[in-house]
Amino acid sequence: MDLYRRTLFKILGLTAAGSSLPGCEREVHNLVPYLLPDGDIVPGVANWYATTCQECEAGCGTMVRVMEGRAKKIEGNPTHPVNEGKLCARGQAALQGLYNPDRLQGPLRREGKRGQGPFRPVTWEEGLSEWVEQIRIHAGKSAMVTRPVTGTLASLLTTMMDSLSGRLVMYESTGEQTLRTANHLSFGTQALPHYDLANADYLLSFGTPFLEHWLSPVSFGVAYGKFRQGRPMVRGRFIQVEPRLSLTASNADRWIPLRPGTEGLLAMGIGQVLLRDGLTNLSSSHQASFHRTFSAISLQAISADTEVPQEVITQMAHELSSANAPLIMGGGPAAAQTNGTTTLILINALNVMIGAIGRRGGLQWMEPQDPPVDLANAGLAGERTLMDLAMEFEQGSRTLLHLYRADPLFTLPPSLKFEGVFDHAQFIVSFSPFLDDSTSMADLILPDHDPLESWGDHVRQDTIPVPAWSVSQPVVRPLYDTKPIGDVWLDAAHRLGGSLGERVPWHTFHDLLKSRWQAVLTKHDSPRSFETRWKETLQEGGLWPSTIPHHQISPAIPSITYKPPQFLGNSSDYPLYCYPYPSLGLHDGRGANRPWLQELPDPLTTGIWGSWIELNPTTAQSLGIHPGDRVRVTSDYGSIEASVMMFPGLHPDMIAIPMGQGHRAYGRYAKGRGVNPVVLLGPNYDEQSGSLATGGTRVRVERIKGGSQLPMLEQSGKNPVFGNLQETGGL
Amino acid sequence: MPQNADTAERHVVLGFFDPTTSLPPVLDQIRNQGIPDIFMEILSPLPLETALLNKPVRIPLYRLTIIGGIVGIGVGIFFAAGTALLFPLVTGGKPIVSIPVVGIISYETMMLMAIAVTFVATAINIAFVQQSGLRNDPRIDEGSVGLSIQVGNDTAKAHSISRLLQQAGASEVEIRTIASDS
Amino acid sequence: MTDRPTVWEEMPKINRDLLAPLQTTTWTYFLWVGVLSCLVAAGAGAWTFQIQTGIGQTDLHHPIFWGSYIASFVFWIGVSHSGTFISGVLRLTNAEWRRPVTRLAELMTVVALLVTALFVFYHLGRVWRFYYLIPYPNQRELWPNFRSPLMWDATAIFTYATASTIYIYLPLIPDFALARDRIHGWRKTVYRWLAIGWHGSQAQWRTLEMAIRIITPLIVMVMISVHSIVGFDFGMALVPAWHSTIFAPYFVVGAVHSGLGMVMIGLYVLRKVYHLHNYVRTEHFEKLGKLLLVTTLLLAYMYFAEQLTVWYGKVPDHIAVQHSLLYGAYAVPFWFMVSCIYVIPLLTLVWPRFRQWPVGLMIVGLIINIGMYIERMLIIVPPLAHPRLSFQWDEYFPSLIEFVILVGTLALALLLYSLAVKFVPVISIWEEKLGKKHAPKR
Amino acid sequence: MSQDLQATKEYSTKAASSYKWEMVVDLDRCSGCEACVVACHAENNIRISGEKEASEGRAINWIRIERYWEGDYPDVKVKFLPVMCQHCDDAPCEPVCPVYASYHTPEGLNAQVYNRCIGVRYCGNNCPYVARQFNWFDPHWDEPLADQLNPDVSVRSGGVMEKCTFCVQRIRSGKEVAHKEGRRVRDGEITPACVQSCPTAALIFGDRNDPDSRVSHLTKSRRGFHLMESLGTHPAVTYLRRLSE
Repeated sequence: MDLYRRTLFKILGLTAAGSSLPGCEREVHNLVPYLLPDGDIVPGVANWYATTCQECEAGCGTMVRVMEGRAKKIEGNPTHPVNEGKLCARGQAALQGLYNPDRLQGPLRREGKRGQGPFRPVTWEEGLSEWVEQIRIHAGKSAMVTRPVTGTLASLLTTMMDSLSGRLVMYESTGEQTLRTANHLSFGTQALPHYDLANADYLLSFGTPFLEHWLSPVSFGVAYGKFRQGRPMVRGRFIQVEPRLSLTASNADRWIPLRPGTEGLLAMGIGQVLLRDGLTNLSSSHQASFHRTFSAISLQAISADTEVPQEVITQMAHELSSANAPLIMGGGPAAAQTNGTTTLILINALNVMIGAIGRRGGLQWMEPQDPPVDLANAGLAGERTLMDLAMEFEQGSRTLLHLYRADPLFTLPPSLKFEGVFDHAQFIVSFSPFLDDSTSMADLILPDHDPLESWGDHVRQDTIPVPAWSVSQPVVRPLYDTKPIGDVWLDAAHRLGGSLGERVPWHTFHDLLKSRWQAVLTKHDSPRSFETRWKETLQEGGLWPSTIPHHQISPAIPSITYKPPQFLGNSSDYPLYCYPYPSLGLHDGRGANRPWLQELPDPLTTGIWGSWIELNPTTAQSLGIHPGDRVRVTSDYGSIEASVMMFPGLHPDMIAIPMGQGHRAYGRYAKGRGVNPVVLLGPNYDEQSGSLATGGTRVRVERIKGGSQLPMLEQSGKNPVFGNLQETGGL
Repeated sequence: MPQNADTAERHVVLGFFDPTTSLPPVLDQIRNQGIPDIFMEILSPLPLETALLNKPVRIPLYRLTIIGGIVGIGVGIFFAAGTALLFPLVTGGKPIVSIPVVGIISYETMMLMAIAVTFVATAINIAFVQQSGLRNDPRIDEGSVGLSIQVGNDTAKAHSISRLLQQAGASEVEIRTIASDS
Repeated sequence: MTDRPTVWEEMPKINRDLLAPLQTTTWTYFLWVGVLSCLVAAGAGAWTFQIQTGIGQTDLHHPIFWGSYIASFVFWIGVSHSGTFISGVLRLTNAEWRRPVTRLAELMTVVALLVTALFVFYHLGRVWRFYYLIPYPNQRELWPNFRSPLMWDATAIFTYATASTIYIYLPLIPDFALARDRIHGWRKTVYRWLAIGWHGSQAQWRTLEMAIRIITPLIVMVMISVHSIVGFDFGMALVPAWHSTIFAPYFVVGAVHSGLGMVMIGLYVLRKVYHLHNYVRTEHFEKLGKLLLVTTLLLAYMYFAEQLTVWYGKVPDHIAVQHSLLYGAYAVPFWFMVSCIYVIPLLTLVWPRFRQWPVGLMIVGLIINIGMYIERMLIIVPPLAHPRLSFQWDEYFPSLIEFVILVGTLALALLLYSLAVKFVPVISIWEEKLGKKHAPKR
Repeated sequence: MSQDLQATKEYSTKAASSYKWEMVVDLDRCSGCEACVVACHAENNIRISGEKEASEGRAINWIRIERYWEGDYPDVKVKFLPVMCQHCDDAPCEPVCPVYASYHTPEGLNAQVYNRCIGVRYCGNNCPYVARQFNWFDPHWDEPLADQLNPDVSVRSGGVMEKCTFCVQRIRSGKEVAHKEGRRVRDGEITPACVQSCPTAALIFGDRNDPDSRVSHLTKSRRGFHLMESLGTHPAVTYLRRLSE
């Protein structure tokens, strides 16, 4: 150990000398005296580079600390409007994507049967020419499934797929497709509003996991801090309604559990009370239609169905009306039912009733902006769209599949039969930097750089008060023989030649990026040269106006009828609702190859490095199940086995399972660990948005032989008693 | 008996007595031969209850013990207080020189030094003091009492003492001659 | 002179009897030593493995940072109190019956102390840096921190080890001389050195007796301080149920309790193996049995006082530990321990007839030692397993590596003792003779 | 005595100091999102324990979010308590170390000198906050994960105790900068990794000797309390009570 630091310095010093990175670096060769306390060590000098986090779609601005040519730490960019200098666990763990031991180190060609490997390293020339050859063979029959991308890369991919008459599908399992659909129907705009939590004084949230992964968790985190303690004399009050006490719910002043899928009904009840007691400030023209919509079901029936007492419903309505700046949000599990869109429309209508639209501390939209770079016009796809794609492959109208950082084989339930795409596709190319479950089915892998090695940009024009146009820059030299996906597509365009080559005359993605930004920067700020402005933009991490006018929305609340949620599986065979939820660290599974995130305790169960089944203790008792017992969870579509954790904050008719584990591939930390709960889910959709109702499957739980102690941070979890606080000063 | 003219010789007369024999009269006879108590020694397999010989004690052992103890206290104070003052690091809000600690450490080092010094003094006493130049005789431990008399290089005296012992009832008498500087 | 001729006449027989173990060795002895050596080798292998791979080979984990090694450390220190207590306290009180027992007990002291020191090394996370504990200034002119109870411990144990080695050696000098004259071969040379020219002169006897008289009270004081300081290791800590004033005296009494139990075993086994019935008589067992009864009652009284205070005070931190003992995760070992060290000794030793039965007393000694070992574990583990932040509550059970090391070390102790028996007369020959001389005729 | 040694002695022992580093944890802001945990791992080269060691209760966290359940369904409440080394002024862990691996700096930090530590683990027992973490084995990073390691922070070998340092390397470099510019460290200029990352700004760090620092103001808050105040350890971390109905 004593020598480790010295050798580290030595090694890093050498690599730094060869580094081509911008900025001057001072090499540090101090020998650190053996017995010197750490406080005495004079640290070396580090450089910080601004870039953009790409771990989720929020697009937080980051600063990467680079010493001796190695990225050391990622922190939030203090000036960035999304995250204001803060960063979540997943964003910080992006370093373990860069330095992941299981990264693909160069292009690979499949040798054996598809899906069984082995892969043979090939040169880029071999790989690219084979791929271009395949594009030619499958002319007009290309398709690409990618994680959601924005900005220049999105426009390049769109252009390319357009030119090849291909189909571009951006998919994200937690893409809140339902929310977008509901908002479109309610407010007539594609853009999501900015929920002005920081200035609200009362928050009623229907299931939104805004402190975990919903939309932009870091900006919500920042706002939540202000909501609670950021203003003198005002402390925001927060009510969360959902069947499982999530991390977000655990922060609420009051958690109101209800029967899964009845969030819309509860919203209807609250609206009913608001209307009944004349607590809305709706225009008289609206009154009638609202009355029609909200009085369809009696409060008594609502209370019985939701299991929320009438007086609680009334109380919530009165609290909403007496608050100065109440705010209502809906999403997460509330949207993950067959009636998700309806539920969210009802919630939106409640926001209209309390006058939250466009209000400070309410829902705000910014004036539509002319983005500096194209917004992707492909948009996000729901599961239905993927099913359409699968159909096209089955019919043979699509034969060439491209994958980019999307793992549909892992994130989609097998009951959706998406693996048919992999059976029918004649050739599969993946640009993913890891051998994930889907990429291991590929014929050719052309691995992308890590985001920390790449140029790029990110456009964010909703859910925050001002638009954020962020840039990413390489902060370290590429570790391996990988190529950025943009370069690869441009190369392909030139190889394919013809009009395509003319449409994209750039040779590298960096050139393309700069040319896009040249247009913007010269437009926004003329006097100085582009190069100066570009460098400043890179230093700052992007471009964002300080303020922007609000866009006035006139809500169009459609007259809707409440639909009860539909569940797959009858209640006698399958008595329990199944709720798979994205894990805080691993999210939908993409974090599973980062040891930091595997070792990051789930905040509520404190489980690490594995999967578990959460059961309400009373339910467990009635089933004769004890903590740590192994159980089998079965639905009509599949079954999984895992150990049980007691979870007092769970609706007794429900089980919850974290997502993110159960990979068949994806590197040493993820492979074969835990179970993937999506195998339980049946093809149950919210028809309006076309997204999968992940909460719409029923299951049964039975105890099986065995049982093992789950790795947990909480040691007392090994005892059947739950921890209680002692001497913490009345915490 | 080998004789060596180059070195001075000493004669030791050793008589073995039955333990029931009363020794004081014998000792008196030897004293009358002009041999002082310091040249006599009684060997026994057990400590005898009464001191039959009158020999001066140079330094009482307990005094050395006390000196050792005092030195030990000094060592303890140095360890517990001195070393802390040499590099005064604060730990847990405790004083640099904590009196109870000094007490505990000094107590232990005091005991250590006292016992060690006592032991060393004892060992030196046993090993070197008043050596008669005789090895232990196994017969003593078999149940007899030995009386040894150093007579210097006076061979005639040795023989007369030897006779005297035989007359006094010694079961066996030996005269041993030892090269004094060997 | 009031000597009884019989004592003097018996001397050749006493010499023969008591030196016999040194002179004759049976094949069973070699077998025994062979088996022990294998166990020791296994323990050494396990320790090597632990050093190579890390202290994590134990089942220790936070917040239970101390476990079986420290428990064994405390246990063996306790065993070491047998010799000092019996020969020291009984010598001070002039209890004549001590004579055949002292040497055997003192030998236990020395062996137990050697073993005790080993446990400190097993326990260290970086044992290869053990010398940081030695009081000398390092490169940065920093000495060890004597404010740490562990340094008190180190000082005290060093003192105790030195003192008890001296204390067993001094009365051995005449016996070494005896052996020197009667045993041949390489051992003769060693005995010659160790006998430092002893020839039984009155001057030597006087010096020796004086030295023993001076050292005896000192070593009793050291003994009490040593186990008090071991108790302080726990008492000084803020850990719930450790932070208690009774720990120092409780540890001293507990040590004597297990030490006496161990002497009972040793006495019985040695008497049986070396046919020492003439020297170790039922009378000795009975006396030891009475002492054991006293320590049982004393220890039970202290334990009760300790637990009663916790129970009545109802401080949540402490009560959590007590609950885990009385009816929680540690209830089974706790009640087993209570039976072993309090109930069984009390119910048996109160019967005068039982105290006449050496086999029974030996078994009680064994039970007490098993119980005391568990008691050491229960002193250390449950409080650590119940820190004030209940989020961190945990359990602990020694790992296989720990067991192998513990067994290997027990074997080492037995081996050292067995080897010592071949080198040192287990009954102090001259003291036995002296005792016979003083004893009234039957 | 060499100059270097002289400097060390002065640094570790000089009586009066111009800074006193303290932290405030606002439980009303803390959402339990654990961004601090990863930030700490990244900054301080905290080992990756892996599933086996983690299941043995040996995962190392310098800061952890303790979660306490209260009540039964449906009136269940959860309380989060971020616990890190409290840098007690009268730290129970410090005096028990026989080799001075743990000591108190004049700036109020509870320092742990890894190279001195021999792993007796007494300090770990004696910390009522269970803040001290032990390396039961040598750490291991699969290549090239070790490229991420922070060169300002030592990698701890097996057999060594470690714990939160308040990111002493950041304090040190912040002080260097201030010293070069001939001024005191400004409030908020030095942020430990956890404080820097905390989205809800539940963690606040600063100089208690500066009466205008945020930490100085917040510690006087009526919501303030110390963990296990009755033990008299005088922690440098002040918690602000979470408000509830």
